[in-house]
Amino acid sequence: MAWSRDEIAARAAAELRDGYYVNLGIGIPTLVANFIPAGMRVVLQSENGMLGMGPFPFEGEEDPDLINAGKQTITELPSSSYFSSADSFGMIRGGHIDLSVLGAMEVGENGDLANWMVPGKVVKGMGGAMDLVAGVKRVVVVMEHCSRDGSAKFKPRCELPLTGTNVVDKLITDLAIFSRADRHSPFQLLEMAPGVSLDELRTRTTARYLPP
Amino acid sequence: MAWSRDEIAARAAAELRDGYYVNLGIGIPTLVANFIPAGMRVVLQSENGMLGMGPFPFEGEEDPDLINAGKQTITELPSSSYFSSADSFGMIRGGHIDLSVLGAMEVGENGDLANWMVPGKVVKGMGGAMDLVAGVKRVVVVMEHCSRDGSAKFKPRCELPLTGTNVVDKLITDLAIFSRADRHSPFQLLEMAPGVSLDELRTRTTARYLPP
Amino acid sequence: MSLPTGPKVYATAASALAGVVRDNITVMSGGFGLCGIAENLIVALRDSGVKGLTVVSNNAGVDEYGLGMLLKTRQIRKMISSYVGENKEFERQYLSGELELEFNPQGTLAERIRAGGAGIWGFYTRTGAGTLVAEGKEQRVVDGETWVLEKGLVADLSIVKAWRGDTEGNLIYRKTARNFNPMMATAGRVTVAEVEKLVEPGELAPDQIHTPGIFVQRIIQGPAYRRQIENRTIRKRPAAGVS
Amino acid sequence: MSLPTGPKVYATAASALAGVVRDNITVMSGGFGLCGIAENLIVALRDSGVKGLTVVSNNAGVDEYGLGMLLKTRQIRKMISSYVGENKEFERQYLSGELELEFNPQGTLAERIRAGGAGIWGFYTRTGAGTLVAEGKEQRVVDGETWVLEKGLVADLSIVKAWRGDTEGNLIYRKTARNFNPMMATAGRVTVAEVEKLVEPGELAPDQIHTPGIFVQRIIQGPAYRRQIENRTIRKRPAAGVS
Repeated sequence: MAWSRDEIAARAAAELRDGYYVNLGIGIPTLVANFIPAGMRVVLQSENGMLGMGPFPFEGEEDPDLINAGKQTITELPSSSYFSSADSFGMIRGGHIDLSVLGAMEVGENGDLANWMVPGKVVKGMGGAMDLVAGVKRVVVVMEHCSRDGSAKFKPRCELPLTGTNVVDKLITDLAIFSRADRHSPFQLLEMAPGVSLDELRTRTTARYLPP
Repeated sequence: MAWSRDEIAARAAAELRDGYYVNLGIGIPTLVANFIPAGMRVVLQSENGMLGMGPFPFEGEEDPDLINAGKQTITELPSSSYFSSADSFGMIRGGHIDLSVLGAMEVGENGDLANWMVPGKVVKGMGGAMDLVAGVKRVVVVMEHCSRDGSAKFKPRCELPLTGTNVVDKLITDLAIFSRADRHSPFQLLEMAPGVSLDELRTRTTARYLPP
Repeated sequence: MSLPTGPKVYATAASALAGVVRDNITVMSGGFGLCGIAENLIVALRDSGVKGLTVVSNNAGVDEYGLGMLLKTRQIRKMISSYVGENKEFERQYLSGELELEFNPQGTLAERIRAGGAGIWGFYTRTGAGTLVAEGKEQRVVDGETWVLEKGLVADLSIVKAWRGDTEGNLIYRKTARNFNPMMATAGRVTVAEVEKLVEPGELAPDQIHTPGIFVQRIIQGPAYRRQIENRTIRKRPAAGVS
Repeated sequence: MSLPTGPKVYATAASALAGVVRDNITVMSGGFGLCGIAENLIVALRDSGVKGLTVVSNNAGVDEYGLGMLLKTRQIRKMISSYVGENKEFERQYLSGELELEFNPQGTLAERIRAGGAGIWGFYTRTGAGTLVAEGKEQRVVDGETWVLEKGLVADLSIVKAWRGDTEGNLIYRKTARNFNPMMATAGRVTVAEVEKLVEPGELAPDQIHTPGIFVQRIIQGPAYRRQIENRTIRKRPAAGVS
């Protein structure tokens, strides 16, 4: 039985450490905020220019001047600070963010990531994804294990245009978790969703990875 | 009769225009602030990180957190703003300052400027002078016409290490004023101090310049 | 109640753009999504009838609001952006070849604008190395790390929006409406700012000013602000009860 | 009255430096002249007995105060500065070859530090083109203009001084004491801040924070501040009279 979006997010949340500064992408990554362990100090960065993102506002308390990188209304915390997008990406590119959780279209077994463009389809732009993978200390990707037609998304090499080369440290899908010790090492299978067999995983994955 | 320091400063002040943002160097350039015409809006920048420098404080009102680039205590105005030195030099390098008035050791007839280093003597550093001449729209130099031993300081080429190449737009000494139409043109004599003859000026100047 | 006055203060958005707006110029437009956009100046830009604009803006507005209004009237020839997903008319014009598009990673775009305003010709960033973004650009490898050369950007006109401004052009932004506005203010040959409230010098604390007045040549108090929300997201209030 | 506490808060300057200070590291030290220097951390650095430091600081303090104290004890091997005119001991050590010195134009120094903190490997500036400063550096000519390649700077430790700080490390500087502190805070692998007053989160307005807490790993409230004036300059009060 594949993990749900929430279960994937909860597994990504296991990457969090006390005192971390974290950037969460749009989609499943945003859900990770719901699984920050109680009592753990984690500061969420929004790349448009904010540290210390609070939860979504109560109805009637939305502030048009206070949005996250997904353009959603959010709230501030006592410790929040605002800054320009240039300063924000200085923070990101300069290696000051501990962890980024991002979605993906494809992940290569070499750690390459593709998540912004499908040739022939309308291109919306990369936003801040290329800066995040280039600058953040640790990059965790969350995605569905296969595309809708059943083809593998964790593959020997990405076929879609890249977002970054050799940038993924951990991959969490609805079927399994893969990780690597550092960016010179291959991925290793860490864990599988309940009911997923090693054989099934192999048939749904074209990337090579080490056994658990 | 040579112009006094105040007279030199007053002549440099004739460069000011309503609405100008201006950076004044240490020494005679600082005196230019005393000759801003009444009613003219001129904003003084201090490269350590301030726009809108006010006058020196009254005794007992000095603030150690409020100094100019010469480390002198100053005051703020209602329109003042503070910023980092990186932002300050972004302002300077980015061409946002209209006028810089600087001292010099030597000026070349090609507009080169030397004002920071004498080989064999103790070098104190260039501070912000190289950034100012590289970035400010118009650079006016004020200096004594000759060095103490009587040798010319406005000369064919600077012999001292340069602060910038082809950066001087106008030169005001205690003996004369030289200006040029643009940075492709030669300097032209504009005005002489009372009692200074064309012949005397020639003997005290090795640079070539156009007659008035 | 009369507004503060001064040489930089203009009565209307139209008058603040007069003499600056010409066909085929490059315009930087502040804001992220619909947050912190110069809404009155965008309307005035549309109403000026100017054509052939190159617009530098992180996003392209939505169909009926923000830069989307200028797309609808086909006044934009080229966009330099990082993400334009919110706009159907944009998609149509782009696919039909009417609109030129240059994508920059968001941080690269922000830094290119800052560099342009700060007299930096170009800079080396890791962002985009090994991707389409780096194609045709100079790259250098230092200690095994690849760096891409990106160039500073300037504009003929920057339009920015702030929360408060004084007659000297000093600006203070509010919350995440700051975004691209401060850098764009530095990178416009002429920068026109609109503010929700225009005040006299001295009403803004010198330590709190985000954009010093030197960067702002013209300023208006916007007559009204829609401050439209693009993606209203809320959470449930906890059930009322005896606490 | 007890101080606010938190994981980043240290009781003393000495404890805040413990485990970070080692011989031969590079230290960035905020301030311009004696304005906005981390006076308590400099004393603690001296008292730590560390040797062979490379110090990045716009100036070198005066003989008895600021970085001058570390020069006197010969704990500094090399200075990267823009102007060091105020210090006799500096002069002596430099002339005798005990002290290494690298001059950077002030704006280039400020920008190199910002670049280091912002993940920019290098940048092109006009500053110093055609001068000694450009010798041995890559240069490129674009449309007749010469640009010099300058590289980003980072440090093992940055010590900065702010007016207010909260336990999260958010900092607000006061007036021209801001100077080099904000960039240096971003460019230290470890940044230690000292503040005149340490407060709880929420006491500093989020729009007014100059250095977001992410850049500050350790923070202390300085026990006392001399805030020495280097060049006291005053003007005469107008004569008292009936106004």
